Amino acid sequence: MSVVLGLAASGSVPTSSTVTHSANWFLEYAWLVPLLPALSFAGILFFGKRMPYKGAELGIAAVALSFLLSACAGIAWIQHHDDIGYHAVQNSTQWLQSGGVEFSAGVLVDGLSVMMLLVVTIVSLLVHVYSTDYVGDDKRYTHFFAFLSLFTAAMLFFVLSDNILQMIVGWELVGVCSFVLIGHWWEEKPNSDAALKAFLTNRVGDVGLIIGTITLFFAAGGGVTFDTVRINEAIVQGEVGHTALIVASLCLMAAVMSKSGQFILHTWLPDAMAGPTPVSALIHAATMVVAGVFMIARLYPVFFEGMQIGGSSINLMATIGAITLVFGGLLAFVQDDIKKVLAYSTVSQLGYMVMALGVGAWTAAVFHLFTHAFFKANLFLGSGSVAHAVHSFDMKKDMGGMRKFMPKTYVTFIIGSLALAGLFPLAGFWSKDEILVGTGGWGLLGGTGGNGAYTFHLLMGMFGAALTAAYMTRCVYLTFHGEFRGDRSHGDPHESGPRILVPLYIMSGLAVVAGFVNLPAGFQLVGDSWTERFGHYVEPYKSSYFPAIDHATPSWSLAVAASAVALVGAGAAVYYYFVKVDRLADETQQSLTELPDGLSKSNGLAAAGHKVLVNKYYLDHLYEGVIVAFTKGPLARAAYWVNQKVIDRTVDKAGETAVLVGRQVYDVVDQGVIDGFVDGSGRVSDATGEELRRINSGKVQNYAAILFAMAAVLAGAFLIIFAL
Amino acid sequence: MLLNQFLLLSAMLFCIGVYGVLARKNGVLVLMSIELILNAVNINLVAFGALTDDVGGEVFALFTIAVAAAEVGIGLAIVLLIYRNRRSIDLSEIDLMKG
Amino acid sequence: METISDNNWLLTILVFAPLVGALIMVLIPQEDEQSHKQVALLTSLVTLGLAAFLLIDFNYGKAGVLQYFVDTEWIEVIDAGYTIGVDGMSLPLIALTALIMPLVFVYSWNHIPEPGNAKAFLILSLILETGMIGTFVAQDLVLFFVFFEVVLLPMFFMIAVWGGENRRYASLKFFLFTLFGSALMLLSFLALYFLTEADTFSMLVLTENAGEGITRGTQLLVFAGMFLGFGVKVPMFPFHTWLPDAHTEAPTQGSVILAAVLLKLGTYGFIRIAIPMLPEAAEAWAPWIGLLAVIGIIYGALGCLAQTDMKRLIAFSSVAHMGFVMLGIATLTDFGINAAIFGMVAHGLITGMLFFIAGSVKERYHTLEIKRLGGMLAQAPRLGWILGFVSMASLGLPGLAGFWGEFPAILAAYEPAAGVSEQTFRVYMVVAAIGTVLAAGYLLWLLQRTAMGEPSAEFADDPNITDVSTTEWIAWAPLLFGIVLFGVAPGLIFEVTDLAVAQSLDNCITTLTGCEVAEAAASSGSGGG
Amino acid sequence: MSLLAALSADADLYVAQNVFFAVIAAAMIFSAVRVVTTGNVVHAALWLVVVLAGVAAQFILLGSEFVAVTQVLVYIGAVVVLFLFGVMLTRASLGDDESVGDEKRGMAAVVGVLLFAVMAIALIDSFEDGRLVIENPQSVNAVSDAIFSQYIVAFEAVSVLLLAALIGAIVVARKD
Amino acid sequence: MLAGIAPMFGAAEFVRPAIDWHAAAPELTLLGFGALITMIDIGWLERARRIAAPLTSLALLTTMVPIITLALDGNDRSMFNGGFVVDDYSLIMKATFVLAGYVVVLMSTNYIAEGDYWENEYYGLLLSSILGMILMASARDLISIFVALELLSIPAYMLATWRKRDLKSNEAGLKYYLMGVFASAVMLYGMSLLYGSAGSTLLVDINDAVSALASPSAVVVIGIIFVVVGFAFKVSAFPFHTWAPDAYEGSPTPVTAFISVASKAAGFVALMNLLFVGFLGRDDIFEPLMWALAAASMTAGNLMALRQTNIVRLLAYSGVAQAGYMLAPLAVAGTVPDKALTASVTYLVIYAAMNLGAFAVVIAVARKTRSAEISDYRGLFHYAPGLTVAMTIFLFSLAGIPPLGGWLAKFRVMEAVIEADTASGLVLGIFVAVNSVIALYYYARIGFSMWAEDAPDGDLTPVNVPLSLGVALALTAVITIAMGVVPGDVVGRFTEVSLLAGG
Repeated sequence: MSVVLGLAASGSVPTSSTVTHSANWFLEYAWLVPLLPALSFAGILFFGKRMPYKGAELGIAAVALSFLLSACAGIAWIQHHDDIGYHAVQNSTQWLQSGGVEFSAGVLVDGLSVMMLLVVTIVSLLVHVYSTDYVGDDKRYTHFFAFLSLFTAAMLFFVLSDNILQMIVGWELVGVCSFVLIGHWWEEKPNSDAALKAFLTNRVGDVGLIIGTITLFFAAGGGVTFDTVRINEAIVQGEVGHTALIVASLCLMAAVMSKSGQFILHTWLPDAMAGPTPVSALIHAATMVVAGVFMIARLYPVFFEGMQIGGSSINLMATIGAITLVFGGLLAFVQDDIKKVLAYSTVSQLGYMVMALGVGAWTAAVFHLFTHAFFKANLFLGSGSVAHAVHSFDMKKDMGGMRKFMPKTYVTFIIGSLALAGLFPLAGFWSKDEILVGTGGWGLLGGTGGNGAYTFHLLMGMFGAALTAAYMTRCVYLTFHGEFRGDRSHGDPHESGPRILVPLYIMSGLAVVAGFVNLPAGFQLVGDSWTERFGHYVEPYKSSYFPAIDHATPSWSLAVAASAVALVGAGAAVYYYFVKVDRLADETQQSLTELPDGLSKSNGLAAAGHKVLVNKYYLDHLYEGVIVAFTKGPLARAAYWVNQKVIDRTVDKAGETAVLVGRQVYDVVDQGVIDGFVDGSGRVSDATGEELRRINSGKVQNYAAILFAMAAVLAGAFLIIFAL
Repeated sequence: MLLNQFLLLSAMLFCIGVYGVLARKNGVLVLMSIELILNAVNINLVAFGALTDDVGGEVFALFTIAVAAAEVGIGLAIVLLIYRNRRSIDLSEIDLMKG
Repeated sequence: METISDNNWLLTILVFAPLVGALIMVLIPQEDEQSHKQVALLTSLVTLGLAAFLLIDFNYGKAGVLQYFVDTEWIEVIDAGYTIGVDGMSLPLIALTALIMPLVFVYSWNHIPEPGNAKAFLILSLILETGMIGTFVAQDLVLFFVFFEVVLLPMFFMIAVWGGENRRYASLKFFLFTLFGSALMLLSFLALYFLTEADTFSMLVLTENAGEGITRGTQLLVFAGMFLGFGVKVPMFPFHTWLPDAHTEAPTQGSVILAAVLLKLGTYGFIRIAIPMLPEAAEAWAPWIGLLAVIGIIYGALGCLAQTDMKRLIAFSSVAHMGFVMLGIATLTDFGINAAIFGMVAHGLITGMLFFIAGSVKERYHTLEIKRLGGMLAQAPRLGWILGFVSMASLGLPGLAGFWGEFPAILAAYEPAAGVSEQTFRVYMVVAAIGTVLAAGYLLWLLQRTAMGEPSAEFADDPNITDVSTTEWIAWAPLLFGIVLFGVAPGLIFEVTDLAVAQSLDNCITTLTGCEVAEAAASSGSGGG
Repeated sequence: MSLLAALSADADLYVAQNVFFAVIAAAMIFSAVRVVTTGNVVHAALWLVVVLAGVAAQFILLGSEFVAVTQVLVYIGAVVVLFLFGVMLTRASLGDDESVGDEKRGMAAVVGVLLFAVMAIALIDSFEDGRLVIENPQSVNAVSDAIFSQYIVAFEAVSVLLLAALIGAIVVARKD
Repeated sequence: MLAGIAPMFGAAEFVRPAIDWHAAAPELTLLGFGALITMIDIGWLERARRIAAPLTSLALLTTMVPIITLALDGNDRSMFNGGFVVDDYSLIMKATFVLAGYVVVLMSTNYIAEGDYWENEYYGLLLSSILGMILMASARDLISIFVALELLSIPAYMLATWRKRDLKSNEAGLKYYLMGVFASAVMLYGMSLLYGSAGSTLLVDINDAVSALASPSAVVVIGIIFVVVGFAFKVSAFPFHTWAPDAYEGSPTPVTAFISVASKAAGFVALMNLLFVGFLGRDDIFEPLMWALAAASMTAGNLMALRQTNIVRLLAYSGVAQAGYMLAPLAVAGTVPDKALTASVTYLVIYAAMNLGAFAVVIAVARKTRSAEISDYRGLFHYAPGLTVAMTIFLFSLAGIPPLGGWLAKFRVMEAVIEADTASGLVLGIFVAVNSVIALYYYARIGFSMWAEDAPDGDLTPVNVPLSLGVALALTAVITIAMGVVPGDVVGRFTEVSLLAGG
């Protein structure tokens, strides 16, 4: 049934615009959703300190209301869709008009934006609640909530934008909020460094955004409008030159890479962990980083045409996504900081989304965005819960065996991890599977459809699935298993309070069920009317502003294969950590975080007393090394080395170089050449004046000589010129 | 008679006068050289007057003589004043102000 | 061309009200500082009131038409008229000037810079105000020139007397540079007068004439003269070197006025005089102006990165920001020029505000050396946050005023006016966009090093370091409000300027095409003959 | 009545005039050179008398007797005497002007020669063969008519000038 | 009988010249007062000292009356075959001389009375010099010009030495005198050649003669150049300026003011008479000549002024540059004669006001500091704010900063050179522009010293400015500002002039 839907969509693109202006109140007034947190921002900023709960209550109330409105809007959208089909609701008003250019401000409500509203508001709401406890004794508590509200508002504003210019506004506001929040503890230089890095990296991408937007404005908007619908329609109808689209899509891709942490511009993301954990959750789950993915989804025709996604087997976007997902996964292996593990995991998952979009699996990408929001928020909040208890994020030094102290957190964390690892039947499984299906590159396994044969991307996706499962296993082990390695001088760590736990419960619940909203067609356990509901309501495949994409056919065999790969990854890690390391730990009565004779450590960090043990497992080492240690060891480390020494250094160096160039330019060109010229001409004048003064020797007869001689010279010259 | 014989004589006198004012150190001698110059001009004026048969030249010459007399008068007065103050009328020593 | 002369007493009073205040202050003895401050503030408030009345009374439907138009004889022998009027192009700048000055006086209430003498300081400020408003209302080249120059002396003395250590060099440099430019500009004005058949300095007539009857070569030369005059004031690379020195040494109020208004005289000159009067030359020069503009953007940003002094950094940022304004102007499009005007106002508000902050920092820390500062957010949180806010505005954050000066300029560069090379300007567009990254770089870097982190040991317990004071709030609030207001509702300016810009450009663009036709005819004719 | 005027009809007299001119001119130039080179100030004044007298003679040759007479009266009669007074009053060492360096003389000579070259070239170029035929020597009448009509203002001005110079010279020169 | 003799002498019967007494009234008034002062001096001796200055002021103000009535009358008048002319141009120049003289008297009053000076004679000589100047404005033949020049110069030579015991003053007088005489000699020689070419001393005739040929004869070239050199000395144009700094520095300051303003203006008047009436047809010669002098003067003058430490010397060099600006329009006088004349006259009038004002401040400051070193102007603002403001006005007016009068002057100069629409004119315009910048440097430096530096030794006793000096300051300041802001009728009626050739 849904296959038919997808195929039907591919053939016919409505020629008349599928945009309406009037609809259900909740859709027409969707702009209230961002407005409420924005007002709450102003309210908290100006009056927060005087409120009984220091402004937190205002933020929570506003976001809760927003959530309710979003939920109502979601229901309204479903009705709307059922009634008249996929007709986006657009309401805009002229913002300004200048030089013949019209700038409008408005909201575009369709399945995509409604879905985003829901995700953002729900994650934000829970993060708000969570934060009341987490940053409860922070000295800038009020201020934190103010910016949390603004952050939410900015993201909501962004997703509702009906034109690219407005998207830029939202995009930048999100960026600046993240700057403020990442740098929340600006007293420490690393924190402010991280904030700066985040903002500057995003700014680099913004160059692309600005140029891409401008190109679209002129090439597709006819030089008069930024309206996304009109621009998309123009592209879909083939009115836009291909060169312009290539330029625009490449430029916008740069923006996405910086915002959504794609490979080579991702380095700010792990650093951004410097911010408070709730902020990380918000950034990674619902706001900020998904903005890039959202933008691709929103302007999909640009990329679909510009990147030539249809009928190909490789393109820039998909490839960047694929590289990112593997690279991010590898990096997650070598992190000791629990948040960094999650951060790299986000990079990796964003890679999935971008790759999905790159291979034409629009719904899969958006669906993964949707599910990822819940389990990643779950994991971040969970890690925060743990960190809150031990006052550290270092898994190796300060954690271990936490399941004894924090059983509730442990459970939610496990759920989140399983969902992330993509194990049946949790949310991650469904969305990841759909992405793999979308690559259309598995001919061997019996899949059909899709926009091309992206075999390479499929393989990368599979590898990534294994990696994900493995590093999450490592993470869980290091955090919750083994013996506690932290400082017990202040007593044992204890379970977090309800304001932390309740959000965790809700999130983990969602992480379990979220996947069911888009069960693949042909999944026999439920009726057809329950399958692919998400894609049905969210994907604008029948609208006038969406390209004709092919939908792949789900495949049982692929699902099984992918699960198997994930299980192998998880299994290897489980074997390594839960079996071998645990056993060794038991033997040595120590809380270990890895095998002392790991391939990377074979030349002797291990203590002398362990030598025998090391030798004993020499053989084991060989075979498991192929699967686990090599991946975990040299490969991941190499990747990390490249990451820190090459890519990150490149970013840092770019900054340093700019400063250096600035210095040089200033010292040499400005002060030396230009100012030197100015001052020099002054000095020359001065010196000439000094020389000329010698004429006035003070001797009157010299003066007279000049008088007579000049008279003679002048007369002689003029005689020669004029009279002789 | 050629007009030029007078004019060249006058030019000669003029230039000798110029030499005098430039080369002499004694203020009084410089004033004398000035007289040479002014007389040279007078020869010119009168010669031209004769050439064009116009009375203007002579009148001009007369005015010049009168003015020259006045100039010599005050010139000597200034030289005297300087002599009184400096006990010297060596022009090459008078360079309190320069630059 | 149509003009409206209703209520035309208003402008004259607006221009000379500050001067009257200054004259009154001349009569008050120097010791009575309080009266001086009161009179100065009152005068500027009266001016602001008049400007507000102007804003209300202005006929926005006819923003393209000169309103409150006065045209009387002034210096008959040189055909210079006392011709003044306001249209949408100058209105925002007048309002900006009228707004900034009271703020400066409020700030001066307890910030009279060393070595004191409020009387002279305030009188000079008032004269400055007359000069600045006069420049914006003048509709006669000679009158424009006079007002343009009137601002020089007070500013020179402001820097020279109340400036910092190196004030002598800075003030002289400022003075010499600007005079150099304006002297050549005057030559161009005169050339324009004689080359135009009408023999007039009336800007209205000259704009209408739009360089007709002047050969291309001559136009290019005349434009070059104006370019120097206005370009120095803007300041465009490579004539910018006076600016950092002047700003660094000037007292806070001087820097604010300099940044907020004075620099705009140059850009205003471009859009009011140089381009409409010599469209053909403007078209020929546009790529070069654009080039210098983008060089300025990058160069200014690089200069900022090299600075160790906060005020100097802000000064260099002006070079970059005015680069955006000039880029907008160089496109010669409606949109670009509108963007430029917006950019002027935005830069006025934002950079003016930044200089206020720098002044307050200097007052508290007695240094502006970035290395020694730090932790302002901890010691004076509001000051720190305001700095952060304004930095964000300055780097072009959407939703704040700075964005609307920057983005539209870049946008306009994508498609410059017909006859100007598209390829060239697209390259400029990319370069300018890269400039925005650098802008973020230096501003955030500044913010990080001054506001974030722990206060340095040197100042950790310094009782001088207090948060924003009441007078500072009063002086700053309107600017901060303006930054948000114009960021959210840019139409407030864009829609005022739009008609006027269209009017002035329409005229010269028709002439342009006319010229081209004539030129084509001439070349074909000469080919035949 | 002028002697020369009476004889002017006779063409032979041109030769006489030229001879007369040549002799006087030679004397004048010699004397003038002595004026500017002699070491003795009093001698210089006396050589100056010769030059001035020569000028008067040239005036006569040019038919301007009135100017010639005035020349003798004013210059020889008054100015030279004034010079001699000046010489005495300044008690200038009557002999020495020896300390003048060659450099200064050289400079003066260069300027003088340069000036003469320019003048001479111009004069020769313009008046190559301009002849002077003195037929009607100017009468005193004509001169006085001109002075008292056309040049009356200048005449009055000269009188003021002389008075001012007189007063001024007294003030400047007197001891106080 | 007489009728028989007359032809024999070649002279016509004496025709009594028709004299327009109204036209000559300014000169006669001044002459009368001059005689009166001389007589009172002779009669009352020392007792006359008290009334000398007021009487001189009265003389000058009274002289303004016929000038004004002539101006109101508005008719151009010409006497002696055009040798003496009264037109708008000559009237505005006469008024300038007389008013400049008046301001000099105001400046001199206390200066001369309080010093060791010969007072009655001082004013007598001053008046005779002014008489020479106003004669010059009307003179249109070589003899009148020569005599007027000497009449205005000779008293000035003596006034320069008026501080008799001061070696510098002696030296100033000597240099001024000698250079003046040398320049007169060169000029006279040039005049003799011009006379010889034209056979007449009237400038109109000279114009006919010099412009008769397509290319000029050699003597005409030399004649014009020698005459111009003579006046280039007078206006202190480079390289004939050498005397000026020394003479300015050594002379009593009011005399310096007089020389630098009135005497320079008189030189310009003579030059303009000659150029516009006598040589106008020979613009191929004088235009490049003037161009060279103008460009050299403004550039060299400004450059040399850069390094001065004495304000009077600085003003002297700045005067050289100012002379360059005033000469600039004359370099296009053949192309746009009316505009050029107007420009130079406007400049002269405004220059007179601002330069006199500057010297008035110098005199006032010297009353306290007894010095004219620029370093003694440091911190002036702290103890003499009024003087500082006045000096600022004058200096920046000299620099040409609007809205002070100097800008209009420069504007008109630029206007003239641009209107000529020649490459050389344009280049000269650029010279003017660039030089304004160089000049600004030293003017602004003084401004900086006065305003922004501390007084030496922290001595903050105020400067005592006597009434007459105060009036002089106020008068010049008001004129300087008014000329820039509302030049209106003054500039309109009287400087929009063409020069009446006479004849």
